[in-house]
Amino acid sequence: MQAQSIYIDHPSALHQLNPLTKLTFTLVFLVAAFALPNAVALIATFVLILVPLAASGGLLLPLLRSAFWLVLPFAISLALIQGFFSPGQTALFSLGPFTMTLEGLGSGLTFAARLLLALGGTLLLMLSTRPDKLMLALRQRGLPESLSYIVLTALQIFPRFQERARTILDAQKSRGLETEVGLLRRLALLVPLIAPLVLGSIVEVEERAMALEARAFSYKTIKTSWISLEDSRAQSILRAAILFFGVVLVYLRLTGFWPQ
Amino acid sequence: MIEFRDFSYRYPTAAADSLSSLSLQIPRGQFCAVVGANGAGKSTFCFAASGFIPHFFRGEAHGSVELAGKPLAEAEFGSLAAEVGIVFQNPFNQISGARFTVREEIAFGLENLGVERGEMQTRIQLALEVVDLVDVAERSPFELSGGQQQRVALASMFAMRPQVLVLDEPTSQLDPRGTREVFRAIAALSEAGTTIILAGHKLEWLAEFADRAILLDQGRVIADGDPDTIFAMETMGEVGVGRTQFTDVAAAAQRAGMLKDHAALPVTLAQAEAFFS
Amino acid sequence: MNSLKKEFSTFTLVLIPVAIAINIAVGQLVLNLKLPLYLDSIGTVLVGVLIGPWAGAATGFLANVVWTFSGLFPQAMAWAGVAAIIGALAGVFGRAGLMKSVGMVVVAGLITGVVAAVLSAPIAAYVFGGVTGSGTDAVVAVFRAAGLDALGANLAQGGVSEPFDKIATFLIVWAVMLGLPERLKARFAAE
Amino acid sequence: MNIDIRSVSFRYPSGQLALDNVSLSISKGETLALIGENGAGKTTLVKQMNALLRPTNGRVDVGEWDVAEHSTAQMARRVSFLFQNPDDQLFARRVWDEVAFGPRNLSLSEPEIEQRVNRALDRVGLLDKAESHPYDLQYTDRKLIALAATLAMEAPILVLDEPTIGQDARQRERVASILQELAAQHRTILLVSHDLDFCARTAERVVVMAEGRILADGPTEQVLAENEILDQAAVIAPQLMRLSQALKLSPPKLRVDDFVDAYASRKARPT
Repeated sequence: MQAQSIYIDHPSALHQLNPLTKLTFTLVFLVAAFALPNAVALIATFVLILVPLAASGGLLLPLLRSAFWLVLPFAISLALIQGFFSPGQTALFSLGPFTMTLEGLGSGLTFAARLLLALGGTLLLMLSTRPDKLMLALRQRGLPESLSYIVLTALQIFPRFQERARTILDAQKSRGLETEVGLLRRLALLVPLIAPLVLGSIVEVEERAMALEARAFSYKTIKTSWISLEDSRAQSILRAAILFFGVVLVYLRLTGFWPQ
Repeated sequence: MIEFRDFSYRYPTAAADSLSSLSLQIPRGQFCAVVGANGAGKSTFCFAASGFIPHFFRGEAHGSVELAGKPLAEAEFGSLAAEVGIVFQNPFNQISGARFTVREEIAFGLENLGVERGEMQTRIQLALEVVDLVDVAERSPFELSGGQQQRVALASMFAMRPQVLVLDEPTSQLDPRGTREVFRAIAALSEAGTTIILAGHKLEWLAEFADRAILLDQGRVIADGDPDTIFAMETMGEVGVGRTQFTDVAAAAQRAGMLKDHAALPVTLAQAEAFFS
Repeated sequence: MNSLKKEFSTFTLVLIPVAIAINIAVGQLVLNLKLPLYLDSIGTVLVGVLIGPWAGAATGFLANVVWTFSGLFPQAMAWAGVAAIIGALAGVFGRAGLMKSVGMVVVAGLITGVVAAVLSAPIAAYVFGGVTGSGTDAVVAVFRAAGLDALGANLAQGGVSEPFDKIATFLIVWAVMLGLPERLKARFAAE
Repeated sequence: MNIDIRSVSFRYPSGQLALDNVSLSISKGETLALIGENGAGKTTLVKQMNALLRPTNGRVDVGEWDVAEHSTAQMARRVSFLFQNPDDQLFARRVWDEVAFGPRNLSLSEPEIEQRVNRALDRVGLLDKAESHPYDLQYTDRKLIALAATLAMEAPILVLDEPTIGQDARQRERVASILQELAAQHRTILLVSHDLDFCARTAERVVVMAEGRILADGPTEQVLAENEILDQAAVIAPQLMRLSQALKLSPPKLRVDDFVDAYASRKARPT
């Protein structure tokens, strides 16, 4: 598979699920991340629902690893900034004029838990779903083919553009361009480095457009699809159930059933 | 059959015609090589033969280019792809990127044409076999070598079953191995009955496979006929296209009075061997 | 709807993924050069200015979808709306003829930067608890220490960095457009 | 200025070993062609010479400079590089400014820059296009602009990566004559190319690479006659080599005039 998507192939029921079903899971995880009241509820949802789901797809380790590295910098910033600067009474320790409070630290860690659940839910979808299949599922629900083309193509060509940016840097250095210079002179480097990338790519757009036309992209007919997606009545019931659960969470939040 | 009828064309910002008063016919099933110096009009010829002029490039066109008696200019652009395919020199630009494996990439054009799945399967398999890519069918086209990518482009076109396949310098970015792979694949498509129009510089390969050669200079056809004859002409050198070294040594030997003047100059290795023996 | 259709010719459709790839590649390059800028919306602004607001908005939005899918930056989805508005603004400024002189280009960049800062701050504050998990959090901390709340601190931080970044972005796009060859200018005029 | 590559190995961060203990000495004034399949390590090797890549093991000297102690920008005074794709470097609005970019980086005086740029543009035949936008010209002309930019550096060593891709006979002829002129000025030229017909007529020495190693190194006529090695490196022998071998012309002749002379003298010889 492509290095530029984080999908991991694995023969599991989770992988086999219709992408819309997994997308629904993700949406509700996102809703839950901001509707649930406290760190305990958030972590419990992560551990009791998200973790088993990931494990069933053989994705537990990759998910935990990615989620950890994504959330860690947030958690550090949140602990420090909220801990020191959010209102609270219970002082833990002081650093100069600033005091870390238990309440501040708690609110920071609650936010970190929200992000953990939200990012974990997003990662679950991406690790278990080929992007083209997700796009196909959305196309079948009316997403224009053109949007799917843009996303999938960009996803596959950008590594090549990164490579090209490196080549341009090499080419200009070989022409005597010094890059280890002061800030202002480094800003001046941007033109010889960015202009070839942009110009060269725009020049190629014409050829890419012709190549796409040659593949009958503008042919007016009902398009067919080579890859197919599994779906079932059971899955659509499941989707409805998860969505209902999401709506309930929002309702409970909005009605103040849970304390803020 | 493709027919140019007194066809001229000028690009929007250009000062001169890129093609002027072209009249010629390319019969169905022919493998036609288009040669000429850079700037002689080869690419423009390719765009005109595939309908991109006037549908994609604006500018000024006179006369007409017809496919099976119908002017391309009057055809609906979106549906032309079903009849004429085109392959360019840079393989990277031709992979749509909208699909993830070679097999799916070939399917992309068929999906757009609305071909149903069973039929797709047959066509893709055949295309993979003809260009010899069965082994990499499930790989990402972006992981392949240039020669393989170019064959993906050929297979993608071939699966769409166009009458005519136009190729604009399809091997100029490739290494010798890639060039050989691609020429063999093109020859296989030609065997399968596709009309081939190929613009390029690699005379040794063209001489081996082409049925006919058209020599362009400054937008005009200055020679048209059997590749062996055209490629050996002195004019080739005069207009900047050059000849194979087989031809060059034979011509030099002849000039030095070593060999009979009336013998036809060789273009390929086999011909040169016979010439000198 | 007509203008929407017109903006999405095959040429535009092909340009957008290329522009998204430019966003990512330039963003990476700037990171490697250790410059205090992001410049990760050059492609978005370029499409907006060259094609129009709808195309610019689509580029910005979808760029963030691609960032998310790539796994490089999954949280990008949260900012997709802001990115779309940046692209749309570029389109509006392009249509209004603001890409004509350095002065006007700077103004366009400045306005875009301010709008981006104002729209980003609530997302940073309410979705991410007022941090980004990167070096700019130090700046946020300074504003928090000065007594601002999460929203205010993020607004202040964005208010400092976004206008600079967007002015630089607009200037680079302007320079690139000035440098377009005649052949391509004719192509874009026709689109 | 000699180039001395001693036991250089190079491993990419991905773990791939691209150069495996390569040693190569190139003397001042030599024209050397580096051939082999894509991925054989040719580009990785030449990038060691101007510090674009630094060896994992081993050492590279250019003249008395240890490359390890210099930046690529500094090396540009000694090694001038032509990249394969001109579109990876062109950014100026005028051909003239594009060619002047390198000399400006060398902090030369304006009159000196002007001389160099005009000379280089004249040499590639584009002086009359000096005011044009590079992208309004054809791809093969842009290749010549990039070549002019390389020439304008006036470095003692030139590395040219595929200078003839897509070019027609007239353009190849021009590049060949430029190489001959540079050779006459005792500049060292490293030609990385798949165009073996071109290498055969311009290079006096050929190095064949495969899988990060040097398979063969020697005089052009000798190396290009080794069919097994060429097969192994997946390259096809130049046309005149194949004809020489078919006619059992020994030693083989790779230039048209030499070939005809050799053939004539063989014919004259009684059998």
